[in-house]
Amino acid sequence: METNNYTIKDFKSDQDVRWCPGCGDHAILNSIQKAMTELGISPDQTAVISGIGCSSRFPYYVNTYGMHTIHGRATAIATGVKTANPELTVWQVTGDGDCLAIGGNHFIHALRRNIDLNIVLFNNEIYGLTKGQYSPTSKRGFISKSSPYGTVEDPFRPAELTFGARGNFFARTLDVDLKTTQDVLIQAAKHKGTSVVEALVNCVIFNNGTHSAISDKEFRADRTIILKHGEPMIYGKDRNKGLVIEGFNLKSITIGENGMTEKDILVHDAKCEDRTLHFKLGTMSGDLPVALGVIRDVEAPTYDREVEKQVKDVQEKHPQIHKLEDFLRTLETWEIK
Amino acid sequence: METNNYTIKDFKSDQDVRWCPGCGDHAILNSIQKAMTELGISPDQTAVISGIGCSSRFPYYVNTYGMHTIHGRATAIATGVKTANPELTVWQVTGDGDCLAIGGNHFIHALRRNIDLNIVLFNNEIYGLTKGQYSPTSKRGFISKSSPYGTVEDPFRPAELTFGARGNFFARTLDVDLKTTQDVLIQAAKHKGTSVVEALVNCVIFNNGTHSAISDKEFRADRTIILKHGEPMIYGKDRNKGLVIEGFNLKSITIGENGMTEKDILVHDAKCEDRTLHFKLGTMSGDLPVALGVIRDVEAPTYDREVEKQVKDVQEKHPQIHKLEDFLRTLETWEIK
Amino acid sequence: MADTAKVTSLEKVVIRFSGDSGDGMQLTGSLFSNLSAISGNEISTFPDYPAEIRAPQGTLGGVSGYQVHVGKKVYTPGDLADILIAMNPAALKVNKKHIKPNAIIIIDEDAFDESGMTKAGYKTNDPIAELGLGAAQIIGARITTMVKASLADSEMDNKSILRCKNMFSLGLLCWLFNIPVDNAMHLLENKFKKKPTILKANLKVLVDGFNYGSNTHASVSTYHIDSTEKQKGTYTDVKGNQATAWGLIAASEKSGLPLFLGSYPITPATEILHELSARKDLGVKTVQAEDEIAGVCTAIGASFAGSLAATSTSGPGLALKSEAINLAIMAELPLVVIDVQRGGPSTGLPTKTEQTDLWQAIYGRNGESPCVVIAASTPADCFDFAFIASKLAVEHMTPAILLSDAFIANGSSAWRIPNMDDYPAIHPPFVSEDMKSYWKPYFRNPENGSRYWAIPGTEGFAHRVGGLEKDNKTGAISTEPKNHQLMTNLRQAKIDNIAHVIPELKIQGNPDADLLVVGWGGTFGHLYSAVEALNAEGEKVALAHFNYINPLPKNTAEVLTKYKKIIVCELNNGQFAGYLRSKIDGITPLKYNKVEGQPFLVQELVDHFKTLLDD
Amino acid sequence: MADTAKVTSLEKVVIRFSGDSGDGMQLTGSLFSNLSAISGNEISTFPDYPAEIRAPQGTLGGVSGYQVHVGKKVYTPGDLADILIAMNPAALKVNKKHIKPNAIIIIDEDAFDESGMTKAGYKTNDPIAELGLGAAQIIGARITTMVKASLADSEMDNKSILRCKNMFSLGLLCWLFNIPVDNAMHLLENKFKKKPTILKANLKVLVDGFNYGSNTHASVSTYHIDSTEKQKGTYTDVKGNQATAWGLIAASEKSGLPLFLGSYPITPATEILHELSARKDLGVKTVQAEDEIAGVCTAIGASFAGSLAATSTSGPGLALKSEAINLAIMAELPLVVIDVQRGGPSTGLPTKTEQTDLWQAIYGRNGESPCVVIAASTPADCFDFAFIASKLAVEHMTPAILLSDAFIANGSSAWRIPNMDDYPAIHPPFVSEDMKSYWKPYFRNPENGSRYWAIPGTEGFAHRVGGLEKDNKTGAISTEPKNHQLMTNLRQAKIDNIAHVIPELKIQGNPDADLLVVGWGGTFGHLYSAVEALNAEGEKVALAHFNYINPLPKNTAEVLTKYKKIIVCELNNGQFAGYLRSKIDGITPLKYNKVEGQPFLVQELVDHFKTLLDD
Ligand SMILES: Cc1ncc(C[n+]2csc(CCOP(=O)(O)OP(=O)(O)O)c2C)c(N)n1
Ligand SMILES: Cc1ncc(C[n+]2csc(CCOP(=O)(O)OP(=O)(O)O)c2C)c(N)n1
Ligand code: SF4
Ligand code: SF4
Ligand SMILES: [Mg+2]
Ligand SMILES: [Mg+2]
Repeated sequence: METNNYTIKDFKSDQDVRWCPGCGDHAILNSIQKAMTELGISPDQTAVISGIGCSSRFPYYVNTYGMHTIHGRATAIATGVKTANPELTVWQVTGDGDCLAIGGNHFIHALRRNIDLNIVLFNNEIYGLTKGQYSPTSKRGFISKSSPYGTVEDPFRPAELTFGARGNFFARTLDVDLKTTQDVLIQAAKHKGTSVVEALVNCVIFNNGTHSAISDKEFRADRTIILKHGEPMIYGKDRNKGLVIEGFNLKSITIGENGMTEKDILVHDAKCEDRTLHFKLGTMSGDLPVALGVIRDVEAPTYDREVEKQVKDVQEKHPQIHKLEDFLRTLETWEIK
Repeated sequence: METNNYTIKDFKSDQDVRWCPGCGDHAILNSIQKAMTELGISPDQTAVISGIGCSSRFPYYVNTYGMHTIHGRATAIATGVKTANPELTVWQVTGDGDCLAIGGNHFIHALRRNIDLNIVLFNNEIYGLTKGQYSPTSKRGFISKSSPYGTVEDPFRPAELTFGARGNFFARTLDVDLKTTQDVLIQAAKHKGTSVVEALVNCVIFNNGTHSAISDKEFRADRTIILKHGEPMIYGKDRNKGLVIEGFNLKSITIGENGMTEKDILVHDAKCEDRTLHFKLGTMSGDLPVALGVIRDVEAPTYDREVEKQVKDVQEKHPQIHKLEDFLRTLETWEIK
Repeated sequence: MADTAKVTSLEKVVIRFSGDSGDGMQLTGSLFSNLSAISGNEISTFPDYPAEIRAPQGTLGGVSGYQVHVGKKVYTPGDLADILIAMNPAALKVNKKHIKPNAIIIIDEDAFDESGMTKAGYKTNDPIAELGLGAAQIIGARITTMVKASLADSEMDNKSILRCKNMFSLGLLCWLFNIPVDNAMHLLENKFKKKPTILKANLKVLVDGFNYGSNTHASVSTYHIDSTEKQKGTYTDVKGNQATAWGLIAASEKSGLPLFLGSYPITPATEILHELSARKDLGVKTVQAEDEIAGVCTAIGASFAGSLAATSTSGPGLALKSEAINLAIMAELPLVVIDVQRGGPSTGLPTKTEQTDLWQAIYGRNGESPCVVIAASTPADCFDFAFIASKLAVEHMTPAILLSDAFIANGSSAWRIPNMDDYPAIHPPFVSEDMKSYWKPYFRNPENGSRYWAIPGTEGFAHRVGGLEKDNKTGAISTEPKNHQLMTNLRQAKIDNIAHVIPELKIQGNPDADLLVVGWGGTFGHLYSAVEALNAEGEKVALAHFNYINPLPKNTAEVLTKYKKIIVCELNNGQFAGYLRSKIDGITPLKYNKVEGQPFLVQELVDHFKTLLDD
Repeated sequence: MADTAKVTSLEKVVIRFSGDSGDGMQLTGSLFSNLSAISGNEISTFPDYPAEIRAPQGTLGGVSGYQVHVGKKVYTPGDLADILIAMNPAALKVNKKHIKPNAIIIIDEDAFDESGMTKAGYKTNDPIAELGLGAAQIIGARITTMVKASLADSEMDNKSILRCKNMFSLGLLCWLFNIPVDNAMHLLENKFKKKPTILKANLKVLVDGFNYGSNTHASVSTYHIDSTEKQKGTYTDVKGNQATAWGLIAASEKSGLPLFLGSYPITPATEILHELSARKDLGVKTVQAEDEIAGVCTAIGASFAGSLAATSTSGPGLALKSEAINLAIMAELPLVVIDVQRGGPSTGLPTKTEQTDLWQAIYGRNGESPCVVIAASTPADCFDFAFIASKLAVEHMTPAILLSDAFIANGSSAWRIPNMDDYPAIHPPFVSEDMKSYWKPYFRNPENGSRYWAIPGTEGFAHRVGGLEKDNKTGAISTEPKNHQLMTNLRQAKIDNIAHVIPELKIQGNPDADLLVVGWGGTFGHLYSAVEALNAEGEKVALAHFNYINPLPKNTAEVLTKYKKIIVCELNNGQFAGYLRSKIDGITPLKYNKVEGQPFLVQELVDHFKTLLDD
């Protein structure tokens, strides 16, 4: 990490934060500002791009270069920013509607290209700004203003979609878990390539408690697991549960029961090229704990740097062509004297 | 299958087929017409929806109801057709550009919703109609008119994206393999829910031979495997190769070598709820054979029928409301006399 | 208003309810307007939601307002309020600019404590002086205290008790306007049928408020608001967006086509989706699509499959839908596109009103791509125009764009529940059995130039349509130059022909006017009120208000060229004026434009027109 | 043409090369036009690609054509050809409608065998009679036979040998037009530098063709085409799409901003993407995006990051981009949007030309959203207008839409490689160090109303922009009514101001005219030729051709109102005419419109104008 003299104040803008009191977005804002401080990259070298939604108001609150764009297009616009200037650190802030409904295509293409963006996906399973319609992450049967009798469609699971689109970095965190949030944000920022951090946030107004089955204090330790690269997958209030492989499936066991010891427990490998296990870890639910932390973190060539490299390579191969006129004179021409 | 008296002629329109001689699309057209004949559903109860691209000219050639729409939107339009009238059999014909570039978002959302469409994706790894630009399925480094120095991005793998978007039916076939094509098309049509058939087709003009490493007669048997539900995964010219599981990975073995027998070989289970193995099978390449046939075929509630069901349920719960006026009179009203 | 007689009769009055988001002022306002309507008044209301979804309590950002105009000849929610109910200091501050100088202001004195004053950012502790409200009549009441006392014996917790404050002010208003408190009680009984505890508490507080007025302020003048002779029937209060949704349902019933909506939420159009999603009882199918493009595309698919298909959106969404609308133009499929206009460009002012999508609706597509454009002008007539848009779309096999706006979409007025027998039939131009031998997709009805509709499932009519130009006879793809010209002309003629089936332009006000005011869409109430006011003052002013935009009524040129002085008034920079100029020779209209995200004020129009009449 | 003198001098001549897709007629045509240009002729060419990508050999669907107009005062590729080269019976049939009755037709007699005649669907075996070409002069040559003989000793296979047939016809034409065969040989040597076998064969066949002409047809009249005094310099043949791409590069160099293109392939705009993707040698970055929306959005992102950012598309793509263009309007970021118009609506006639996106470009966005709209008028001036669009976009911080069309995009003309010193500087309005203390995002240059540009990475200028309305001073989100009106006005004024920096409208032809012809964009060549032709006949006709559409040149009203009779000619249904009427009082222009996917014919214009002059 670069040494630096930035404090969190350098990343706070002068605008009042206008989210509802109790909205989960506040905590993520705070964590991103902390992560930015810790990363030590100048606010002037940082761009924060967002779409439209409650969460997408984000850029106004950080004192960096920023653009609050149009609904669903943040990924495409951020791709332009980063490709044009790979030196910039580019964050993208987006909601479950912004990113996965209208913005779905740009999202999967960014992942496929592996453009070096830090995408923070505020998933509250609702359209907050438009006052409460179901989103592509709302659970089947969810009742909302636009689904008064419950939805009849399955939600996307962001991890699954990310991997389906060849994503190389995926992490998950909870609004209420400040430490994990800050941790994964820093890792996401350091990752070269598209990183997706799914932040499970609460919308107190239109979808209060949607994540409480895992985020409430009383359940959290038993229903979530914080994955760390190189560490065994242990979790639980008493740190006595763990994950093991059974065939092509994952299973939760209790250490000490049925002869299980710590050694039987899987060690998390976020750097593994193959996505199979990440896929499974990213979609755990039901009897298995929901995975938090960095699930996958694999390096691969990034689009922005590859474009830059190709430009340089071609230029080196044509050292005689510097200006348009040089090029035009390589064409079939004739002289009028 | 319904008994029927249709012949392939009933599914041929009077329009001349205008694809280039040697284009892989011809074979798929033929197979779809054959599949339609075999399925025995009336051409009048069938709608074929396409976007724009060479492949998307398809509807003109089949004598059913059809709509040649706009680029990338076939999935959304087909969704409307099927939701409005679930009784219709709806085929969607699309190209790798139409479906996965501009149409990517509609594609993943159709899969998530599981609307009962038969999507046939003509994958020639090129934009044919616009005369040869790379597509989202072109391999990294591919040289085309719009990538004169080679692309710097990884392609989508349609199977992977399908599963990432929670798809429940995926099959793959080759233009040159008429039998498999017809087989998988019939299974796709019978599947309730979104089915994706990836047809690897050759564009003789702009991307000739892109699939020849697996489709050429001399290699095909050794470099592809035709998966069939309930059958062991055996392949090879001499039918002596097979797939086995090793950890979280698949491996190709030779029967008789290293003590391997037919019994060691995986039996294909296309109906397995969990996608892990389908994911791996769908993305095999390199040392492993490319999978043809139906890779996944799992039933789940379909969007179109669920919408219909919800409407019926609600209507049953409000037997007194038949017309708008009935409803309006349930509101807060007052009389002026 | 400053009369001292015991009961003053008023032709109309504007009342503004305001308080914190949690204070229930939207409900109070709508209950009051319904009560007035029951008494035979005309009503027009408009909500003024806070900018933020949940700003901290007591702050300026959290003030929620609801303006009600009741009486005779009421066409708008009113410019400035005669009466303001301000439940806290923030509400008073925010609404200062919305009231008349001599307004009556009812405040909850309890809320004006130090904490309340601080949250609202007052600098002194005399809010009246600080805001310069010297001319106003303040009716202060310790509402909070009284409500707490009133419900002290109830089992309710403090929070729930405080939620009843709004009923106290409703009671007070009933007294002030001589509305029988029984009527109000009756409304509440209906409203809270299923919540007896809440009902009981609300009734008690309501009556207490009423009694407080008659007891304590017995000497104060009260009012009676004039009522109009209204058509007999059952009435309800309707918002523009609801009326739009219901108009589509009506058209579905009249045409026999199932209704399908493909939509993506966007302010201020989302309620159309909400309303129709809830109407599964009437068989409506809705798809909340992944984006606007999918919204319109699912509708196009549903139309192809034989539904009455609609898509609802606002400006940015219409931009996204424009490519697909052209597919429906080319495939000649019926499609209703509803654009509830908001402040632009880009995301702009999403919750504010504007008429700046007119050009986009008329012109915003590639190629020569004419389609129907019509505009609704009041919350209630959104019903009729949604119906008409559907009728035109279906009978002429074309997209029809219906322009609404945030002002009429969110505003409400009383609406007589129509007898659907009074509405015209809608005849989908289905292919008929006898056509089977010769029919082709672009075979046309010689009368109106519409093609015929063969719905998938119809035996023997399998055919293909699409976005490429087609041969006018065979329906096959064609790039033949003359055919393209012909098809271009046929598509244009089909739309132009519609001028024969829509009503002619009518002049309101004084037909012999010195000034013709021209408007379109949601500004009707303001323009009409201004014209009426001037004519009442003896000026000669007329109004030509347009609901039919493309095509224009066929007598448009004839009517407009009669007047020497014409002024086109719009909530944009002159889009309709430009359109008229491009279509009609010999007029050089003046313009009155406002792009503030706000409706006109009747007064500003009256003032401006006067300067023109003085010329 | 029917003169019998030994060498006839011609002012200009139109030659149409046609044959099967595989016959290389595009190449032959372009070589011939370059040869003419080298001889000092003006040139204008237009390709006519077959509808299908690879139709069966010898069929009508597979005919590929290339029309060349060479000589003096050449402004279009010509209406009808004086000379047709038809390499097979299908080519003859397809091109019948493209030639003059008395044209010279050169045919490869070998191709007119039974198989060839059948594939082309002839009913008799006398093609000339069957097609009614009695008035034409047929020059038949057994080209296939002669080419085979000529290359009998080469090592080449039959297929490759046959590919050289086109060189035989080129040689024949060199003879017919007295073009030194050495010049042609020189061109070929350059072209096939890296393919010596092919070069050798081609040279041989070329010379054989030439000799065949001079030997066998020695008695036939040959021609000399007049040349013009051209500006000295190095010339190349340029297509509109190439010129557009290069104009952007020029602007990038002049502004010091790196060039970025975000695009999605679409006919007929794709070559701009191709050309710029290949220009990595000049540092250009291109993103082939996943769709049009991403194309424009990546460009907006790149613009925000400090690039000269462009996006290229055609009509349906422009529709898709309209929402995002509005973001650039609101955020006031420079953006060049290139729309190469094609036949619409919807997918329409993708390969054909039209001017039907004008309204969409001017009006097709939600809200009051003015931006620059300009149009190129020839293949070569696409360079200048791409440059100018960039300059206006950057210096005024606005999107600028450049309208091109399929006709000029695919057509070519000779182009003098410019000295970039002759082009004006482009000054991006960067923030300066001294602004740091007081600068806010919407702080404006008082002279032109443009805001200043602070590029990420610039220390001390971190700021936020976006699509929501912003306070004109602080740059914070604002819904304040007066502020919105002010910002709306400021955005409009910024665009209106551009009228001061663009050239005034100039009249060509006879300024004292009885008829003023008005046009815009890619119809220039045809309109100018028609006007010239009429003036040459002694009529008094003038031309006002527009490249600047929004804003209009500031003397537009002044110029237009001078003329009693005005006719606006467009390849649409009257979009520019409507726009002018909506803007300028006191004109009631006539209209001449054509929506056939084809350019005007000079002759039809001349004929039509004459009827007006006779009135
Ligand atoms: C083109 C367009 N379509 C629709 C909208 C309306 N809209 C704004 S935000 C939003 C969804 C917000 O949901 P999400 O992205 O989950 O953000 P949240 O508010 O929940 O943080 C919608 C539908 C818009 N502004 N623009
Ligand atoms: C809105 C829009 N954008 C772009 C195009 C141009 N276009 C037509 S087809 C196509 C891609 C075709 O590729 P694919 O879907 O793979 O079909 P193929 O021709 O290879 O069968 C493109 C870019 C268009 N017609 N419309
Ligand atoms: S509405 Fe929901 S998402 Fe939006 S600010 Fe409030 S709590 Fe947060
Ligand atoms: S261009 Fe390619 S994809 Fe298109 S028809 Fe020809 S061979 Fe098929
Ligand atoms: Mg959300
Ligand atoms: Mg393709």
